[in-house]
This record gives sequence, structure tokens and C-alpha cells, in this order.
Amino acid sequence: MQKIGVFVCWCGSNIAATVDVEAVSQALAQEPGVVFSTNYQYMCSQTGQDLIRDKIKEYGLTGVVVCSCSPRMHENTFRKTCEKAGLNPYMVEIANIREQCSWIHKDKAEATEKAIILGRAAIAKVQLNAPLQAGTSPVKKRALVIGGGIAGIQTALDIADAGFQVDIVEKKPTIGGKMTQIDKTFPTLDCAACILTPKMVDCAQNENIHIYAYSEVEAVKGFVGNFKVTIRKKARFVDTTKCTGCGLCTEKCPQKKVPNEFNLGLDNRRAIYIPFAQAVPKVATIDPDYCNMLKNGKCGVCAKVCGANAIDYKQQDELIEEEYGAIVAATGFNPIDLSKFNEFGYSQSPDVVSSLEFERLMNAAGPTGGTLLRPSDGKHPHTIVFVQCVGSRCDGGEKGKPYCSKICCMYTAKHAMLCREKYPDTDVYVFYIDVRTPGKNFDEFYRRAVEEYGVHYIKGMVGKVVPENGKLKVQASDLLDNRQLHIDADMVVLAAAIEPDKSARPLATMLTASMDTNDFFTEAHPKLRPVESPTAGIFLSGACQGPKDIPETVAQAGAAASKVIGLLSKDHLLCNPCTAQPDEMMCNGCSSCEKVCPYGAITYIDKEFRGPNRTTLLRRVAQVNPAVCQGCGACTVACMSGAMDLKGFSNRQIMAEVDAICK
Amino acid sequence: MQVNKEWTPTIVAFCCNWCSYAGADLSGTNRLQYPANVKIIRIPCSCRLNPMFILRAFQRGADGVILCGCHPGDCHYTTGNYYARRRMTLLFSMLEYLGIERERTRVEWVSAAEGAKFAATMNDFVKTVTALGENKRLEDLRCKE
Amino acid sequence: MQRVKEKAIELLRSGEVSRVLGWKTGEFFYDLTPAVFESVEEVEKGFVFSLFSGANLSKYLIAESKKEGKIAVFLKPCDSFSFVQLQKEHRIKRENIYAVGIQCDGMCDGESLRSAGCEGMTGVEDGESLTVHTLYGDQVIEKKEALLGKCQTCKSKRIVDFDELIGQQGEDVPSDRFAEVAKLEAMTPEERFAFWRTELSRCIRCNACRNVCPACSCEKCVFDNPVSGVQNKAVADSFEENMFHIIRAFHVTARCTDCGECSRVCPQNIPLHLLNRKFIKDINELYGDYQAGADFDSRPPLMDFRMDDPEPSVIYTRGGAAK
Amino acid sequence: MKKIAISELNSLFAAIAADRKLYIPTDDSTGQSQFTIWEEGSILSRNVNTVRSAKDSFFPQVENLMGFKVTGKQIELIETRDPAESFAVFGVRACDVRSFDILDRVFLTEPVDTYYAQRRENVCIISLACGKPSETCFCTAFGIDPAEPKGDVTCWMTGEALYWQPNTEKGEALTAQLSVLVDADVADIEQEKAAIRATAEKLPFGKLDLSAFGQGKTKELFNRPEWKALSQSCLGCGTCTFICPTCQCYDIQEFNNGKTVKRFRCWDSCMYSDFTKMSAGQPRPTQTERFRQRFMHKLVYYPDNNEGIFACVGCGRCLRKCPIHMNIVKVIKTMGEGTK
Repeated sequence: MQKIGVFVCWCGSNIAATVDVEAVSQALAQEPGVVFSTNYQYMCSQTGQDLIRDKIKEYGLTGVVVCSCSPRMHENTFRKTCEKAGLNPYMVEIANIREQCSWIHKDKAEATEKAIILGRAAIAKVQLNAPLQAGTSPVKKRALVIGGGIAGIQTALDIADAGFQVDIVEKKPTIGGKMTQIDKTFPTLDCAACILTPKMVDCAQNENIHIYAYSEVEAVKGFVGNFKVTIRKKARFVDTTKCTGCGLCTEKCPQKKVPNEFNLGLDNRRAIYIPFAQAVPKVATIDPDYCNMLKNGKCGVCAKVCGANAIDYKQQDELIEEEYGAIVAATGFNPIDLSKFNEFGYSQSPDVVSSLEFERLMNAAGPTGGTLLRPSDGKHPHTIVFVQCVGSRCDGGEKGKPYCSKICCMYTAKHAMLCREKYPDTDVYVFYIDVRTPGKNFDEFYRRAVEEYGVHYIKGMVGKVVPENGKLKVQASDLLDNRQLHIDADMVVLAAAIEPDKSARPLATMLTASMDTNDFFTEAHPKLRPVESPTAGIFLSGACQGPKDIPETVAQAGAAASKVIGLLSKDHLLCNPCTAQPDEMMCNGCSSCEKVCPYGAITYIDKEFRGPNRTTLLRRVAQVNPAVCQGCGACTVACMSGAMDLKGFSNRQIMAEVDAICK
Repeated sequence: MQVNKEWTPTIVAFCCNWCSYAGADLSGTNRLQYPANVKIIRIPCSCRLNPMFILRAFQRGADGVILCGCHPGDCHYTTGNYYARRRMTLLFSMLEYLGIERERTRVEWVSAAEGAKFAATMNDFVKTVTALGENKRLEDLRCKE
Repeated sequence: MQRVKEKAIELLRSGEVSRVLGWKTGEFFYDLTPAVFESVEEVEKGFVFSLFSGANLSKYLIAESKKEGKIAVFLKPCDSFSFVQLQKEHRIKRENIYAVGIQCDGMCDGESLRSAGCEGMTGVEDGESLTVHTLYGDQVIEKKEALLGKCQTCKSKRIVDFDELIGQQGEDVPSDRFAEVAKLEAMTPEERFAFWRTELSRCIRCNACRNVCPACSCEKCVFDNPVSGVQNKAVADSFEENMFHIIRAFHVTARCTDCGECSRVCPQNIPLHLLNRKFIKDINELYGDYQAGADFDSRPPLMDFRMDDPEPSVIYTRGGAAK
Repeated sequence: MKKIAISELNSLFAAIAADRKLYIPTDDSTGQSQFTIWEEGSILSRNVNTVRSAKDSFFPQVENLMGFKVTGKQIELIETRDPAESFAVFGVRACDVRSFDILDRVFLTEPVDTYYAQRRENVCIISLACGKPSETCFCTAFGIDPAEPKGDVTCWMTGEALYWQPNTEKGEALTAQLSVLVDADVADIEQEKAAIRATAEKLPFGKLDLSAFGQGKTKELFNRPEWKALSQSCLGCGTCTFICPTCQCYDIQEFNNGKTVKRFRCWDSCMYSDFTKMSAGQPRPTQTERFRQRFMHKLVYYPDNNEGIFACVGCGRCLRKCPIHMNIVKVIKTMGEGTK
């Protein structure tokens, strides 16, 4: 039996005006286990807290009930008070007699009766409270960033800058991501490569950063502070320690017909290649799908020309195991596949291009050397139509996405502006549903495109694009003028919706991080915890969480990094003590709890138990990792035998409250 | 300790800590009235609500039981209320199947910002249960003495 | 039916298994007992597979599969669903089991014959219809009338998991097993309440339904556990009858394969399967068709969700006549 | 000897029920019979026996013993005993009548169980000879004559009439109140009795050999290997116990509704894993020991303490209702054979 002290707060007149606090403290003094009961003007004041402290000592209280404002206000205050008096902070229960009683009732008798009942429920609960200790778990001071785009790079740089080790895993042969393919950036029109490549070099040179390029995460085990990750380093067939990146092999390779993914297949590369001049790491990679030597053992030119003797046709994938305290997902995005959008003729005409392809066609390092030429005939286009929201903001249907891809309005304004600037003889049309420009200097930028550069912005949808006699017949409607338009265009540029990278879904499963229906990672709280996954120790950076432009991505990357730094700067993590706990003797080992745990906190072990008549029984029983469990209680209800219970909100505690309220 | 002679129902409201309990607090902060026979029990998440607690409440004299949780999709623990939703749907359906008035049980999603919704929900629920009268079909006579 | 016994002998003789789980002859023709046979002699003396081998043996595997050596088990189609469900829940060690699937055309037992009107039974002749010898003369009854309740609404002749099959593999069969549930749903709440009070008030809390149920395999049932807060040993109040049966049905929701054993063993003939079937029917209607134990991979509906699941208020708007 | 026409049964019951509660076997919605309180319209069941035995009348499954009322920090004792009222049970078969003797030896020896005794004193038992015994009946093995059941009154039913023979003062007193009965000749039922005995002769277990059991057999039987196989598939449910007319074990529990605490007893079963569990643990850790306890109690321990009387009356309920068809007959036969 506990020795319980009850402290009824007046909260000035907030409670005392509608609740007879004296009657409450007297009535509660009659409850079993209560050895002291009083009321005071402000329990949360220093004097009030001193009162609690003194009475804990005077009466040797083992439990404290404070009838006051919401526990969301002062539960922590009173827990700390009790802790200072030597009482376990989890031996405190709050009866909410302000927000949920005095403030909502006018009849004093009624409110007083309710306050007594709420007090009884708290007393009944505290009778069953047990002292709880928050456990600790050590933190491995190393972070993993999955994805080496601008998001991953920035996160890694910031973490490294704080003095922590950080690894980047990038599935492509080089880091840099989508930003490497972009020509200019809005709204400043500075060159993407000029601002990105120094950061890539910083990564390579930073002592705290290790880059696993051409690598993928194979498995993730463990939990916050203690992740164990298996990384698959794919075979490049080139010894990266020897390769100098001279590029001779990429010139001599006889296999010239490999679509160059860096230029989105607008030109070709060799079977051995370096994606682009500023690649990091700048080493060659053999594409096993095209290399004759690897496919049928005939060739070997690259090995012959390589002065560094770096070619190794027998190289195998390598599995690396590494431990991390935190993991950042920065898996980025891709434009959606446009082949389903037949109405825009994407598959029929090479002159219908996606915005990213257009980006390459404008880029000095692109397939055309920066001169805007039509892919079909290499001629200069005079009329260009930009179509917005291709696959974005689609309700239903399997083709598109329900969300706004966010970046298209701005990059289209940029493209249109650049066209008009470089080639004033071109007519540029932009068809849009809405123009969305909420960002610093964004709207000004868009208006410049319209007002200074003379881009024709037309509110309306393009219905059809039909290739005909070397032209693209564009049928569209102008919603503001309410008329049908027919434009003979030379090029059509589609602002394709963006979607999370396909690798994100399996990764989320490995991380037990939740995703939304569009496969974007879910944040722990949409407003207050935007860069954390609900799974502890998993952080989100960049477009894998939702569509973002570069400044937003960099901002989020920095935010994720600061969260990681905050985590890694701790030697130990203090765990939430109100975690699930299985009674092994009653556990069936059925995995029901494991299936509903959103955090992957539950595992199973085979454990020996003493059976009747000196026998031993091997039984499968659940184990909860208190460092991972967040205490939601989903498992406690999934558990049929009642083996799984939640500390601080146990079955018996809740039922005791029910009993007290209903009697 | 009955204050009024007139019968009023006993209502147990289970509220999740993160949304609905905060919503209830907000309705208090805004001084939005609802009857005093509603008593709230704080649970971490709607998925913590074991059907046994609901039956227990009826056994011990409750006339209505309501569960309030975060709106689907907004669960603090991401998925808790989705599980709670299935569990409660099936449980309520079973109670109905046994001939127990279905209006005695309810689930409402109340966010931390919906103080007004919380109060309105409670007012409506109390009205509904009052109209039904005493819980006779799932009572335990030993608790009525 | 003789082939089943021969198979048991063959498996023991070849050393494939060290024990066989089957049915043992009784004192009458109908009172077979589940039993473990450890030798060919024991099988020859006591093993029988007959019209009265209704008992679902799969639950015994929880304990038996954890013992030394391999055990053979004979599974009728409905039993095989329980067998798979137990595997999904990691309750049995499959590697210690040799499962023999046997096809089945429905089973009877003493009580089902008695409710078909036989008393003082001393023997039976199985044929087109059943000729039952009694102390008071012979009685001929239609087989259909004598079948166990669970067999009258057989859902499947498919044997879900087995190492070997005796007879043909079957398929799911159309069954109107939800008709009785639908009939109840169509009643007014008052009628339903009266119906269940009549039925459940006969409960003597013998726990036969629970102890025979393959899904009720808890190490310790909450109703037996003094620390659970809901322990009770007898129905001290009608509330406890409701509580026990509601919670038991809820605990086996989406895990109950509808094997029908609960209703078969109830000494008071309470139609307990109608509780389980209500949950199955609701799940099928609200979350899509689901059959527990029909496969190894599906996620049990209570451990799963869809974001667009119906709200609990759906039950206000469907089924059942208004008051 | 008295009698009444079958068609007049209702008036007989009404007459008995005039000043007391009367329990008679009636059919429930599933066709099984149960003792229910007679009311206008009740129809006497024609089944050979009820699912639950007649012991429920004196030893109900749940019975309040006392209560405690808690006011603040004061505790007050409350009497919860039902007031004494006389009642009658009609249609008790010979086997169940014998079971009362077996229960009496437990509950009415010092210290007397006053709750049981009070009901026992106030009852009038009206037994009924078995017209059509079931194949599961084996009362004759225990020396019970289904054609001549005991009780305060014995009844026989023929096609046309119910014959009524008071045996005790209570029975005589009741008979005196029943003007609906008319005089009858004892010889009238001789034929019926003979028919019952003839059927009883044919009962498959009517002559069950019980020589291996009884007083002083503990040592011979306790460690026998057969127990393991017999108990192997036992589910550990309480069906056999709760329908048994002679099982008498109970547990004492409390129910606290927050204001009052009720102390009640309820049937317990030795088949349950927590039966007689003590702080040191469970004295019978596996189902084998629990199973053995049940049958050793009925066939050895009870006779040991009660001049060799077996605590089984051969009603056959467990033969019908055990979910796995394990029962006392199989135990008697298996252990008996093993002894030979």
C-alpha cells in the first residue's frame, strides 16, 4: 500500500471559484492509502512546491497526487519537485481539475463532485504506480547519409564540420545528384555547377567524410544511437585507389553506343566512363551491361591503355559493415516517367522534351555544348511551348501525382527567361494552371519573365501535341480569354512532376521509417519536427520528404544535420521510461505485437524456461528495446495474453482509473 | 455522492495524450461547457485502448464510453489511430450484434486545436446517452448496489 | 479410411516419424479421443479414422512439436487452416512435423446423433444414410442431419499445408456460413439481446470452448491470470458471461479459422461460432475478404490498416433494424 | 402409493409450487434439458437426464458468503446469505439422488457447511425412475437401481400416469398437501420397474468392474504409467467437473465494486492449472497429475474416507460431454485391466 499525499491547487480563483477545494481535499483524505491531504493557493509556486517537498519528507510519502491544471502544463514541474525530495518522479499523478473541470463547469457542487472523482482516479492510479527509471543507451558517434545529392552533401558537410564522422552512400558512381545536371538556378541565375562542385570537392577532402560512391545500403539493424548498417559497394571493375581519373580509357573504349544517363540519353558515352568532368570521386567505372570484356571476354582495351593499371575485370561487390548513431535519408527525387502522357507526344517526337532534358540542352557541358538545338534535326527552335503540371496535381488516375511538384513554376520561368535572353527571336509560351511563386524573390523573378522578357504566359491546359511536318501542333485552351489556341511549335517542354526515388521505399522498410502514400518519407510532426522521421535516429533531408527547391533543400539539410549533431554530441541517450514491457512468462511469441509496432522496437529470442517437473522449455518470447520504444501502447492491445504492458499506463492502472470514475 | 436527484449518465472519455487530451484542455481554456458527467482518462495513444477497458467501464457503471484520438494520419506515433479504428469498429459492431445499444460507444477524432469540437462532441454524446437511459444490457448488478 | 491407419503404420515403421498424432478408439463407436501413438502396435490396436474423427488435432502440436523427434499429424481440410495459422504465429515447430492431409466429407459425433433423435446408441452402420443401433431398436437417419454443426457449413475442402496427401486435394466450397449471422443482424437490437441472453446465460464457464480453440493458445489466459485485473473463474454475473465471450471472440479476431470446435465442444450447445463468424463477416465486408490460416503471408486485418478504412461510425449506418 | 394422469401433470406441479419454488427438468432452445423453476406453461422434459446435475440446487456454481462495506476508512461486515425458503426438485434421477448422499458426507460433517445445510434442509426431493436409460448410463455399477430411486418422494412414469410414492416425513407432508393425487396400487408399477431393470441389464457399462479401486488402493494406483496416456489429450477444461453431480470443490474469491467487497465461492475444477495453487506454486504441475487427482479422488480417496463409497454415481454426463471423450469409464477400464 502506498502512502499518498494529495495536494489540491486553487490556481488562485481559477479552480477555487468553481471547485470547493477544501471539500475536495477532505473527501480525498478518506481514500485508501491517503495519509495527507491539503489544498493551497498555487501549488506550482515555489511555496507550493516546497509544501510538497516538506510533506514527502514528513509523511514518508510514496506517491503524490496533485489536483491542479492539466498535466500538459505542470506534470514535469511536479515530477521535478518530487525528485528533489527523493521521490521517484513517476510516482506523481495529476488530476486535471482546471482545464477539464473548473473551467468548463459553472455549478460549484457539480464541479466539486467531479473534482473529487478525478482525484480518486488519480489516487487509484498512483496506488499502482511503480518507480520508473529512464534507461540509457550509448551513442555511436558516426552518422550515415544515404544519398549524395545536394541534400546529402550539405548534411554531411555540416555534420563533419561539427567534428563528427559521417559517411555518404551514393548509388551512382559520383556524388552531386540532380543538381549536377542543372544549368542555372532560380531566382539568381547563377551557375549550378559553380556552386555545387566546390561542395563536392569539400566532401572528398574533408577528413571526417567518407564517400561510398556506387554503393547501396543493403541492411539496417539496431536503433537510435546504435545502427548497424551493411553497405554494398558495387564492383566498378576499376581499382579506385589506383585510378587517377585521367580519362584515357573513356576515350579509347570501343563500345561507343551507350546511352549517356548524365545527359538523359540525349547523347552516348563509352562502356567505361566518368559521368562528367567534375565527378567526385573522379574515377572510371565499367558498365557491365555494355562492356564486351565483361560480357564475352573479348576486348580489354581499357586495361591495355590504363597507365595506372587500375582495371580489374574480376572485381566483386564488397559488403561493408559499419556502425552509426544516426542515419539521414537524402534519397532525393526523379522526374516521373512521361511515356504514359501520350497526349503530349513525348514518345512520338524527340522535340517534346522534359524540363530536365531541356536543362541539358541549355547546358554548356550538355550534348549540344550549350546551344539550344532541336534533338530531331539539330535546328534552332523558334517557337517553344512549355507545359506546366504534367503529372502534378492530378486527381486520381494512375498517371500522375496528387501533389504539386513545387519547383516547376520557377524553373519554367527560368527556362523561358533564358531562352528569350539567349535567343530573342524565339516565341516562348507557358501554359499553366496556376503560377505558384511563394519564395524570396520568386514572384519578382516570374514577373520579370513576363514583363521584361516577354514570355507569353497563358492560363490553360494543353490538350494535345501532334507532331506534323517537322512541327509540333499544340492545341490548347486559353481559360482567361476562353478560346482555343493552335500553336505550331518547334519544341515542347514538359514540366514533369517529380516523385521520390524508387530506392526510397525499400530503404524505408529497412529503416522502419514510415512513408506516405506517395512514398515520401513522413516527418515526425508536420510542423514541429519536420526533419525527423517518427523512427528515432532517422532524419530526413531534401526532396525525399517532399518536393523542394535547392534553397529549401539546403536549409532542411542543415536542419537535419543540426538534429544529428545534437544526437551525436550526447554520450548516452536517455530513454522514455514509459515503454512497453513483456512478461516473458506469459508471452506466446506470436509476433502480433511486433507487427503493430511502428518503431521496430520488438524482437524475439528463444529463451529457456523452467518447466514443470524439472524440465526446461525453449520458448520464443518478445523483447522490447526501451531505447526505441516510444510508448504508444499499440502492442499492449495486440497482445492477447496480456503479456505486453505499458509502464506508466498499465492495464491495471487504466482499469483502476475506470473503476474510480464509474463507481 | 449524487448531487442532483435526476439521473445523469456516467460517461468515460478516453483521450490520447497528444491530440484529444490537448483538445479537451483547449476547450477548458476557452471555457467551453460540457456536462460534468464526462470524465476523461488520459492514454498515450488511441491504440492503447484495450476493448477490455471499455467493457470494464460498462461493468462498473458507465452508461457511455467514447474514445478520442488524433485524426487519422496525424497520430503522434504515426499509425496508432489506424489500428484503434479497426479495433473499435469491430468491437462496436460486436456489441451491437449482442443487442447492446450502439449509441453507447463512439469514436471521434479531435485534434489539439479542436477545443470547440471536443466540447460539442461531448455535449452531443451526453445527450445521446441520456436519451438512451441507464445501461442495462451490459451492467454488472454487483456494481449497482 | 483404412488408408489413414496404414499410413500411420508406414510412417512409424519407416522411421520417418517417431510418433503419430491421431484418433484413438473409444468405448463406443463415437467417442474417439485424440492420442499420440508411439509404436506400430499401438496404432494397430487403437488408431482409428472414422466418421467420428471430428476433433481438430492441430492445437496439440504446440506441445508435441517441441518434443524430441518428428511427429506425424493427420489433418482434415478445416484442421489444416488452424495448422497454418499456428505456424504463422510461431506456435509450432514445423520442422518437427510430418503433416498428412486427409480429405473429409463431414463428421458426426455422439451429441450430433443424439440431437438427431438417437438415444441408447450401441452401434452404427455407415452408408448412404446412417443406421444407428440402439438399446431400443434401430434408427435410420440422414447423414446430413447427423453432421456436426461445423461440417454443415464447411467452407473449404482445401488442405492448406501438408507433406503428403491422402485422397484428392479439394477447393474452397461455397458455403452459406454467414446466413445465421445475417439473420441475427436483421433482428432488432432487442431481439438480438434476448437471443444472446438466452444462449449465453447457459454458459457454465467450463472453458471447453477456450481450451479446445487452436487460436486460444495463450501461455496464460487473461481470464485465468490474477494480475490481469479481469480474472474470473465462474460467471458471477451475467456481465461476466458477456465479457468472457466478447473478449475471447475479440482475441481470436482475424486469427480464428472458423474451425467450429468451440461450438462442437460446448456442453450447453451455445452457438459460439456465431460470435467468431460475426467478426469474420465484418472483416470481409469492411476490410476485404480474409480467411485466417489460408496462407502464410497475409497480414491479419487487426494488425494491418488502410488509410481509407471506414470510420467506426459505419456500424451506425449499416445492418440491423433501428429501434 | 398415489398417482396422477400424465395429462394432469401441470396441476400437480402447480399444487407443489403453490407454497414453494419447484424445479423441474425442461428442454432448452437446443433440446437439452435443464432444471428450471416451474411456471405456468413449463413442459417436463422427456430426456433421460439434465445437462447440469441436480446438485446445483444446494451447491450453486456461485454463492455469496459475506460482504464488506467500506466507508472512508471504516469496514463493516454485511450478511449476504439468502433467506431460508423451502423448495422442491422434481425429476431427479436415481444417480443424482445418490450424489446428494456423497455431497452430504462432505458438506454436512463437521465443520458443517451452513450454506449447503440450509438448502438441504429446506428441499423436498422428488425423484423419477428412468424410463429409457442411455447407453452412457452405468449407475448399476455403483449399486444404484434406476427403477427405484430414493428421495423424499419417488415417482414412476408410465404411458398414462405418474405414480407417486412418498418415502420420508417430508415426502408424506408434501403428499398430504396434494389433493390432485389419487390412490394407486403398488402393483401397477411392477411392470414398469421390471422393464427398466431389463434395460439396465443391457447397459454396456452396467457391470463395470471396480475391484481395482476403492479403499486402500492409493499406493497401487498412484504411480501407474497409464495416467500419462489417459491424460495426454485432456484439454484441462472444467466440463467434466461442472456437470458432475458429485464434484464439490470450490474456490473463494472476492469482488470489489469500489464500495463493497463481496466474498463469494464458486466452483473450481481440479483440471484447472491454478487449482489449489499456493504461494509455493502448483502442487500438480502438469495435466497428468491434475487428471489423476480427479479420478483418484472419486475412486480411491473418497472411498478411503467414506467406508468405501465411490464418489461416482454413473450418471454418464462426462461420457457425453467431454470434448475429447476421455472419461471415468475409460479410466476404470484401463486401470482395471492394468491391474489384472
